[in-house]
Amino acid sequence: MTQYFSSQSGVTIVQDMADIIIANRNYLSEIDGAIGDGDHGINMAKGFSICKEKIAGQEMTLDKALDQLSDTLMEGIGGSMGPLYGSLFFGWAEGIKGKEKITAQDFARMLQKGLDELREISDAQQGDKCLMDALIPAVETFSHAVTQGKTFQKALEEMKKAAESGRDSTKDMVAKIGRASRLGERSRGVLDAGAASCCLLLGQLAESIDRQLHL
Amino acid sequence: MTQYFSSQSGVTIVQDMADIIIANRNYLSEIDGAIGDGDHGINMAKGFSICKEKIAGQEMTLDKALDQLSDTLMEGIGGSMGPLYGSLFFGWAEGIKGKEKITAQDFARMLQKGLDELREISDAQQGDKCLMDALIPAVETFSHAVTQGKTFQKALEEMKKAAESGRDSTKDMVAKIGRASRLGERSRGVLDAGAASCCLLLGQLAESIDRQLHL
Amino acid sequence: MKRIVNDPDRLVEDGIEGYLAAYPQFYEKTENPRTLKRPQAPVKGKVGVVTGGGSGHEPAFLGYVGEGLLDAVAIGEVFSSPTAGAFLDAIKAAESGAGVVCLYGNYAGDNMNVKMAIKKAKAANIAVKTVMANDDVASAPKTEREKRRGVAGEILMWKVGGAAAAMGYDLDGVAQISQKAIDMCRSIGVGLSACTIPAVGKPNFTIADGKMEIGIGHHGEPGVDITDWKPAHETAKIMLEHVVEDKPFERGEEVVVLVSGLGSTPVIELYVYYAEIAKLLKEKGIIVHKCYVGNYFTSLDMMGVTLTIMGLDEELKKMVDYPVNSLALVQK
Amino acid sequence: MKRIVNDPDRLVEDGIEGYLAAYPQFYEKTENPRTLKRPQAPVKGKVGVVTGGGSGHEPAFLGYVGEGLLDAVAIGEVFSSPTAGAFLDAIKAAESGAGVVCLYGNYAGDNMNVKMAIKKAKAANIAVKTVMANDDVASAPKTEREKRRGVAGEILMWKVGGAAAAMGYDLDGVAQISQKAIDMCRSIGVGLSACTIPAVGKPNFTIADGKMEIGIGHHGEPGVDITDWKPAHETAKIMLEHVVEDKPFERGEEVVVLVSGLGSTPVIELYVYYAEIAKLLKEKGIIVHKCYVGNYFTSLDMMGVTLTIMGLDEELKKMVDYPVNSLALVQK
Ligand SMILES: Nc1ncnc2c1ncn2[C@@H]1O[C@H](COP(=O)(O)OP(=O)(O)O)[C@@H](O)[C@H]1O
Ligand SMILES: Nc1ncnc2c1ncn2[C@@H]1O[C@H](COP(=O)(O)OP(=O)(O)O)[C@@H](O)[C@H]1O
Ligand SMILES: [Mg+2]
Ligand SMILES: [Mg+2]
Ligand SMILES: [Mg+2]
Ligand SMILES: [Mg+2]
Repeated sequence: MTQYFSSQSGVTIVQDMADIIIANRNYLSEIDGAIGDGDHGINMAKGFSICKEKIAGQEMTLDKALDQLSDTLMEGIGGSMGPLYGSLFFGWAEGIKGKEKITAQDFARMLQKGLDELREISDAQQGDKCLMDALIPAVETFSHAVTQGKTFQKALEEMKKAAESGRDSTKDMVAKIGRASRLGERSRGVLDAGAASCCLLLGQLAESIDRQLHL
Repeated sequence: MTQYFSSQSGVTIVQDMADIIIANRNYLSEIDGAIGDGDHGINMAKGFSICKEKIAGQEMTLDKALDQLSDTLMEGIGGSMGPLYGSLFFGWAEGIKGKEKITAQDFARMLQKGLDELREISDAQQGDKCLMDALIPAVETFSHAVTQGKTFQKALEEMKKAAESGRDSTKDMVAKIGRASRLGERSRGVLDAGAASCCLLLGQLAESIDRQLHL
Repeated sequence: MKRIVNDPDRLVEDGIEGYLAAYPQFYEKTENPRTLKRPQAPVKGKVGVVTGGGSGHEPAFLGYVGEGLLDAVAIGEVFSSPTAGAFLDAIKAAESGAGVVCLYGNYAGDNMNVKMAIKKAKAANIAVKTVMANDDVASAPKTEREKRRGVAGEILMWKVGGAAAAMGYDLDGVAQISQKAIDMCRSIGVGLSACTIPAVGKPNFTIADGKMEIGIGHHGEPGVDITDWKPAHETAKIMLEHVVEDKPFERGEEVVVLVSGLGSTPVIELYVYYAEIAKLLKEKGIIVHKCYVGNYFTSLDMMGVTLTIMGLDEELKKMVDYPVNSLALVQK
Repeated sequence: MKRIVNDPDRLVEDGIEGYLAAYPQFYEKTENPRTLKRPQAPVKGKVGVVTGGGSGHEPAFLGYVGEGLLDAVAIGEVFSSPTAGAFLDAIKAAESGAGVVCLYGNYAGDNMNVKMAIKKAKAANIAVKTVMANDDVASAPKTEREKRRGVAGEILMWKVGGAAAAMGYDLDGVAQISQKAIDMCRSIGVGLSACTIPAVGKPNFTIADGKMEIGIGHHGEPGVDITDWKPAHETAKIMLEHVVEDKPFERGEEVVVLVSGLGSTPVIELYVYYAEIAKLLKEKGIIVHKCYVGNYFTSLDMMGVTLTIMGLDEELKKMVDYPVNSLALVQK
């Protein structure tokens, strides 16, 4: 097992991400339906499908593939999710631009750059009941694990867990952002759709990279 | 007891007719609601109220008062009921025009002239589930009674009964005219609103004249 | 109560007040509170063009009062014919000596009230001609066209009659071309949900969930078929077939297409629908000279759409293209 | 399914096809399927005027493309901001060298997408200014005007900006007067029933029977008060007070009034409502220079009404009265 993976596997990794979103189209819409307008899975699946088709059969580095994903979401989804996930993936791409081999340190930078870009267009905080609640703990946990000298694989595993408990933490929150915030107390008791999709994406990313590390 | 009544009592008689319609506003709308659009009582009460106000405190012969009622309905209601009842009352007024004392023979002519006028604008037949089902038997019964030499009072009583059983006969009919005809078989089982209002009017008329005959 | 009304029994009175307050450039009172005319009427030397009908179809009928269109309108209760007096006063308001055409729709109440109004107008020495719209193909078989209801084709009849009058046609001429316009028109409607008369407070019929009613009338009159819901392209095809076969409209023929929502159907859906109609007409080689897509003739808050097609000759084309300036229709 | 659609996920695509088929005199494609422009755009020497927004508000936004109004529009999914690319392509379609104003509404998605589009437009050397509408008084307190949503006041902002551009104002001038227009605007909405996004198939919120929601947003955003149903004159009064107090509008001030239905409210009810507004304004001594009553900015099939009032100075008055020729608005 290596401590880096090749950026050449970009198409595979991004297609894995697309597949997990497409597979969860209805699940995500259902969550959004409880306190939102029920379109989260629809919008996300529409964007990721378009991207998957675009990159199919190509050879691309991960930064190129993420750039493609970012562009597609921004151009194919619109709404709020286009800019939000578009910025996140644009940041990820920036964080590993030009790298042929991606180490845990590189990956930590990638995650951090993604969060930075996202914060450029969103003021949302942890606790607002949104995708930040899955994303921020995941980014922090991964960095922390790397600083502590844990293996890439172990750090990914911890990141995935952090995203999951971050997602679960949204259940008891009152939404402070987005459409659900209109419901006040009534928004408590169900998961946040954006946190759920973000958790799916981070979990799939961890698995896909783990597979690369085992090659 | 006399065998005629004075045409001078026009305002009283027409006001009685107005009162019976106004008192049955909701009843008539409810019947219409079952297989029509529920506005029959509303439209009728609106027109009769306007007329009642107009003639209040005046001295009018019955033909004049009926003319006023006819005009008000035609001018105040519109729709189908304006012309239908407007024509009926116009015919009634024509039938007794200029008479100072109204005998049973005069009254029979009045009823007949009303039906003639109504037929000028409506092709509806007995059996169509409409106001004709109350009106036609009433007109025929009154004439028949008079021909047989019965008293004015007795003829009125029989007219009233005929109108009532005519109204009741509409219950088992399938509507062939008006809005209810769209329901086909589903229109069976309830009274017709127009027959109900017509029956109320004829019944009230009989009572009001009977009172005059006793003066 | 989901409605913006004061006393629902006074909906029409209150609405008329709003029209007068909002658009004095289009509407002026007459002595009859149920008759409005345009400020310019009667226009000297011009044949007067009037109509009338029940309320609840807005912008019809009032919206079509204006230059190159209607001179006066008689206004009824919701879904109820105006009185004979209102029709008569509309005729009087439009009469400048050249006579008046009354262009109305084929409904029992309207027929009776117009008939009575005409009698009185003639007694008052006004020359009047009537043309009765009967464009709704679903309301009676072709062999009984005289029984058919008038629906959104009335707008095109007014457009043509109004233009002819503005162009100086005489009374017979205006009546004839209005008659030609409606003879060239065929319409059909589809309903997806019922409407509610505010004074009644509940729908006066129902369309079951998942169903649609083909051939429904403008007051919820029964259609020719209650089917399962169909996508726009199938709905468009069914409706177009009814309309095209009835006349029939032929390959190479030029037409006007009018698509109207029935009230609650979002406007974007009318465009989804029109896209299908345009495609189908192209396939049939029928040429759209002009189209109108919008809420032109509604049925309170009914969901659904109506399709009207009018065949054109050179004369009708000139009338359709003639400028108008009204609340509901402006053409330069 | 009470809707006239094919695949509800393709509602917007299908709708755009309909607009293009129906009105080629108003709409032309760009390279971006989600951006339409008017055939004359870019107009040489004229500042370009563009907007964009989610679908479901028809006739907004597309209906206001035309002479004296908008040059190009970016089109989003139902109730969803257009992409940054669509905004960028609208800007490009309108750019003739004199720069472009993007006049849009204050929503999270639109803000983000416009921001990104502007960045790219500037990188492509296009001078762009933005004005963000925030006329909805119910969406945030006066002290936080920057948080308020843009609603039907956008139409008046487009009207003014479009007229200024047509009259030859330069980029700064058009931006400034558009800003002034929206600063002079205050709006509020009332909802009586919820709307349904076709792709979702059920209402995404509810208004209980017998209740109304004062201050509701154009996508069902929560209002300031859920009250028992009130008659039109009380509803009008409550709404007018919110709007008048907020600015405040003063005795003797001249204004434009725009009353829009939210989709399912019968048009006659909008006139019942306007009659009340006109009366109340008269009492307050506020002078209506011009009014618009109709379905100008809807929310799919929501029942309800919005009220927008814009204060006028001489310059704004000229802009409001300037002729326009678009699908949704024609003024001579
Ligand atoms: N400003 C924001 N920053 C971060 N996440 C946000 C923000 N606004 C909304 N979200 C996320 O977006 C999710 C909803 O996405 P989606 O359903 O696609 O959009 P919409 O609410 O416009 O229908 C929410 O569950 C929340 O996690
Ligand atoms: N052509 C007709 N001739 C006689 N009576 C009729 C005719 N059409 C309708 N009616 C009567 O009118 C009644 C309904 O009246 P109303 O509710 O006031 O009118 P609408 O059906 O237009 O709402 C019916 O019950 C029927 O008796
Ligand atoms: Mg959503
Ligand atoms: Mg959404
Ligand atoms: Mg009735
Ligand atoms: Mg009725």
